Amino acid sequence: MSFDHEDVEKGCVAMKKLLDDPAEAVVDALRGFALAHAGEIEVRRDPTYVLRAGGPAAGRVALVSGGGSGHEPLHVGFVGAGMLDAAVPGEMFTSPTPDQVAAAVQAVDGGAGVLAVVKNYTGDVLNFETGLELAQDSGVQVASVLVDDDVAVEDSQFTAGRRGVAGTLAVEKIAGAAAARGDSLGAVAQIAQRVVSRVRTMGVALTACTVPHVGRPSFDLPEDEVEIGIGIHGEPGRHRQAVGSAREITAALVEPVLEDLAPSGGERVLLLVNGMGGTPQSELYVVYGRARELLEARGLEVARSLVGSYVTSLEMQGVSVSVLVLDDELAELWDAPVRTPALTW
Amino acid sequence: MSFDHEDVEKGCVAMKKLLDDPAEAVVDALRGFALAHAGEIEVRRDPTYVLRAGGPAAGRVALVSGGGSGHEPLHVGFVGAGMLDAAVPGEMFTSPTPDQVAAAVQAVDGGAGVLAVVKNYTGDVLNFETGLELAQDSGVQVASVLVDDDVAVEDSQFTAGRRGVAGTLAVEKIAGAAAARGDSLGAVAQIAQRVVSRVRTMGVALTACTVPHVGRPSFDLPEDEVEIGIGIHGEPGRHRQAVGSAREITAALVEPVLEDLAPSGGERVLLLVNGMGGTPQSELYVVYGRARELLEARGLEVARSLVGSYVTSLEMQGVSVSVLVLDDELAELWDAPVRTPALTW
Amino acid sequence: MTLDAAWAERWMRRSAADMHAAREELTELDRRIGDGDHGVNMDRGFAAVASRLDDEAVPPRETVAQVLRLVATTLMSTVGGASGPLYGTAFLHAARVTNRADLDGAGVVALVEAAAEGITSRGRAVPGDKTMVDAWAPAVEAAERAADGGDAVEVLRAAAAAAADGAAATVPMIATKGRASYLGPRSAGTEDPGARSTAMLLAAAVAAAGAD
Amino acid sequence: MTLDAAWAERWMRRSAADMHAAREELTELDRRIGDGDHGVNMDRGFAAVASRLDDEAVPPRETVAQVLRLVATTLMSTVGGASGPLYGTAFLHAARVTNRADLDGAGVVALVEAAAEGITSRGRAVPGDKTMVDAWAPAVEAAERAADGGDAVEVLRAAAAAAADGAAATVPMIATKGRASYLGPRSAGTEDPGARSTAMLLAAAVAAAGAD
Ligand SMILES: Nc1ncnc2c1ncn2[C@@H]1O[C@H](COP(=O)(O)OP(=O)(O)O)[C@@H](O)[C@H]1O
Ligand SMILES: Nc1ncnc2c1ncn2[C@@H]1O[C@H](COP(=O)(O)OP(=O)(O)O)[C@@H](O)[C@H]1O
Ligand SMILES: [Mg+2]
Ligand SMILES: [Mg+2]
Ligand SMILES: [Mg+2]
Ligand SMILES: [Mg+2]
Repeated sequence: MSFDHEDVEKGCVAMKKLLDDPAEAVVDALRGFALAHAGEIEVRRDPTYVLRAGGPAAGRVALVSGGGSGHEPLHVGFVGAGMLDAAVPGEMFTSPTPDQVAAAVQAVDGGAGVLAVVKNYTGDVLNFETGLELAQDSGVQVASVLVDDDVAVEDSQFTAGRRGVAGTLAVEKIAGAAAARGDSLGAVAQIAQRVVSRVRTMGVALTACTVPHVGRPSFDLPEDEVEIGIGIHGEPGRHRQAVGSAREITAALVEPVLEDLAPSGGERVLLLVNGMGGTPQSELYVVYGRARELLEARGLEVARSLVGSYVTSLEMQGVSVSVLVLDDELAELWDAPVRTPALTW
Repeated sequence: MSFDHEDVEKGCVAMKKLLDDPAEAVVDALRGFALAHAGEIEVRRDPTYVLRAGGPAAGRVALVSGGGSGHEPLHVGFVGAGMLDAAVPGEMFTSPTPDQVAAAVQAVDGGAGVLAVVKNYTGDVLNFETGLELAQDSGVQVASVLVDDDVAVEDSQFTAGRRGVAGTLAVEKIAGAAAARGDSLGAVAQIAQRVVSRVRTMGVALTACTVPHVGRPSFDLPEDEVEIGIGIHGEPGRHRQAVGSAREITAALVEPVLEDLAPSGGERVLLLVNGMGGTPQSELYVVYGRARELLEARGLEVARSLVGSYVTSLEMQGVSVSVLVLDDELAELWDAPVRTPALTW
Repeated sequence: MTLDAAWAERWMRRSAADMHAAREELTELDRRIGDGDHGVNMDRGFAAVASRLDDEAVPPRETVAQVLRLVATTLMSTVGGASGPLYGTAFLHAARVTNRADLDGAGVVALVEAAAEGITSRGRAVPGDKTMVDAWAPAVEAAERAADGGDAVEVLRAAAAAAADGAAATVPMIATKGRASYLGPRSAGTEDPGARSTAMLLAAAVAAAGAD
Repeated sequence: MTLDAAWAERWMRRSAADMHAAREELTELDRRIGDGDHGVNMDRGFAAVASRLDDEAVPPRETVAQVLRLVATTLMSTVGGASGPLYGTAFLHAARVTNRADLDGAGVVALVEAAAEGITSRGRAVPGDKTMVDAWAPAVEAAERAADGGDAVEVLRAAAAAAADGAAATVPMIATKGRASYLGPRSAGTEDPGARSTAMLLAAAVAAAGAD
């Protein structure tokens, strides 16, 4: 589908984005991504997916994830040793299609099966479901895990359920490490499920973001308010409140996370403070400091930390706080080496 | 200096930042940074600086840099094995003071001397000059290199000279590798100088940014214009122009860089596409792709690449393109292992 | 009067034109209670359908079923989002029950029933959840009622009218499925974008029959 | 009338109050042709000076020189930016030449000359570069002229008036030093923030003497 020149012009002016044809934003970005990381990853087209260079690892479980684009580095930036074998990017904020999923799964299968990490959005669920069926029909052993770490969605009985947000990074890192050490498909799926059951996230938006081919902000937020419990596509959260201090806002994120996790105290946790894309790093560290104080006040030991913009919403200003309750095995898998465009240790 | 409550309130509302007292933004962020990277780096106070954990490496040249805060991860995020031994953060967009510089230099000296990497701003130059004199008085052997990669400043005869911008990352990475392999102070300084002489940068701002304790945008940019040749503190560039396509904007950055480098063709280069803080990663890769096309059209081989938000201006939306003409030694030093909070390979 | 493969093609081209024209409208609805891409998704999907129909090399479309199958696979592989697999499955299931050349009234009923069933089998939504099911469910009922004596076009007309009413009736509803459900009570007051696009789709089917 | 250490302390407290009051004004000037922090820098630095003066434990300030040295080191370690080392060096050099208890007219001339020389030795700017030198240079000349018969306060008054004129004269200038120089011709039309803070500083010195 092509945009006429006026559309593009108007879009650019209204949005101020570094893009050519907004409708081609995803493809153009992937082209640059492929060139910048040649040798590490490969981008396939028709259908589109990103996979590790070097072909499938025979006999090892492969890990695939994906979802709408605009959340980079999630997922494409996490393709590499110790994390994802392939990522399936959709259009901006739009789930990928089943043919993409099926092609990616088939491409990375090394005979030991493929685990799909799916964020819990109706679109992702439905498209992955269909895509995995197709892959299964072609003879690949598949399993999937649904990430739903966002505690902002309170009444999951009367909604599409909790959304998958920044906790997805922990699932992909840890399941990737389990796959790398040679776990079976069932074992990798179980580890992933364990992470899902132990990670919770809550986010806040200070500003909205603009999807390129839409051309206007995804929601309207008054100058002096923030949206507590934002989703990563600008879905609304629990409530809006006046802009407060970092201390107040961090508390509004950490409290519901802890309420839901209900730790008994003494647990070792991973604390992930994630920028939404447009947040200065200094603010992320301010929030990290406040979150840590709150966790420690509740008797938790912050044993691992990650601070950065990893699961983003384009240029949205905001932050999410994720807490994963570790055990020895999860900590070990978190620490295991990883080598991807966006995460390396 | 304390802000009264009204100041803070007003500032927060106008700015939408995740901060407590805006006047304490730097200190609060450093506190979080120290906790998140405990064991890798240490933050010292009174005066403030950041240094590698583990004490000075005896007999090895140490590398120190610094400058105003708000450009993170530069410089504090580059402290670690293979890069900086210490970083000296000033207030937001304000050079650090001489006592900070002197203390950092003295703390990391392992007897083989200290090279200071200074970005060419009057404030940085004057404060480092004085700080290095103090350190020298206390018996440390010091040298310094001035980074001035920003080709936006055309007439350096009639200005404070070219500014140090994203090319600083390349200087710190490569000089850090030279120090790590055991080069003498003179040799490390020479390598750093070689990078300076071969790296050029040009940036563009799509939006301004707001310094926390100032509380309003550092400059005014009409809705439909971009500032070509922006400095990393929002200093003005060469000209304003209508928002164009990524192709047009990238050309407006790459052309002056190439004009200045005047490559004869066939050179191998490092291409660094750097986000200003608020730019979505997808846009950086779009620009990377366009920049690469332009370089290749000029007969250059893009042999190394780095894409990300490394030398930022708080939440500014924009990008800079840096080109470093490599030789075998520079490529090897670029490839050498590095392990810092913000850069690891 | 019966509806043939040429009608199905006209239906799809009309839908493509309508979705393109309604792109902003659908996107605005989705912006209010979803993520603001429904118009873009539908426009992208149906534009792809139209361009595949323009392509001579594409598989045969001599029967309604063949056209609907082409639509299904194209939507499935180009729309993404929640609506992609939903509409994709709807057309796939509809294709399965229209395996003869032309549709009479009963044939249209079967088509609408199968499409609606495809959507609920994938999305597991029920009427009142504030989804496209709130347009499809009344369309099925109305089609079934109209089939009692009505010809293909009359059945289609009844279905389309009911879908439009059904879509309008989603305005006061509180969503419990899809992205709008995150809004809770805040989702009331806006028409469900998918229900709206469903109503448009059935209206296009009527228009395509009228232009016969 | 001569100026003593108490005057120097009053001068500094008054400067702290003035810089705080002018914080927005200086910042706005710097926002237009620099990076928008000059008001914040000066306010931070002089607030630190005032609080060190409030601190009983701080080194002796029985002479003008002792006060000025304290000011120099405090500014140097709290202001940062370009203005920190410039003002720091100015006060350091001024302290060196005021090593007797009280200042007469000639003493004030020496102070202003040393301060100005400190700034040019560090910053290597010349009049016309659109920097604080454009306030200091005329201040020196005026002080030297006024010393011919004038007492300390008269010299100070002449210096302050010339600095104010000098600062005002920077408005049409095109900057060739400091951050404003990046603007080239666009730097014309705004007063140099450092020249302005220099004029304020000398005005505070006069006021502190007047309030004697
Ligand atoms: N479970 C479901 N069953 C039926 N329809 C659904 C379901 N979930 C969402 N929808 C429909 O999909 C529409 C949104 O489609 P679209 O915006 O294209 O996808 P996404 O929500 O993934 O962005 C909603 O308006 C609703 O009608
Ligand atoms: N080389 C120089 N010589 C004298 N004064 C200078 C020089 N460079 C800058 N200045 C002065 O410093 C002022 C800016 O100070 P400030 O804003 O605090 O520092 P920065 O420019 O580092 O942000 C300018 O207005 C100018 O008067
Ligand atoms: Mg969507
Ligand atoms: Mg400054
Ligand atoms: Mg949508
Ligand atoms: Mg300034």
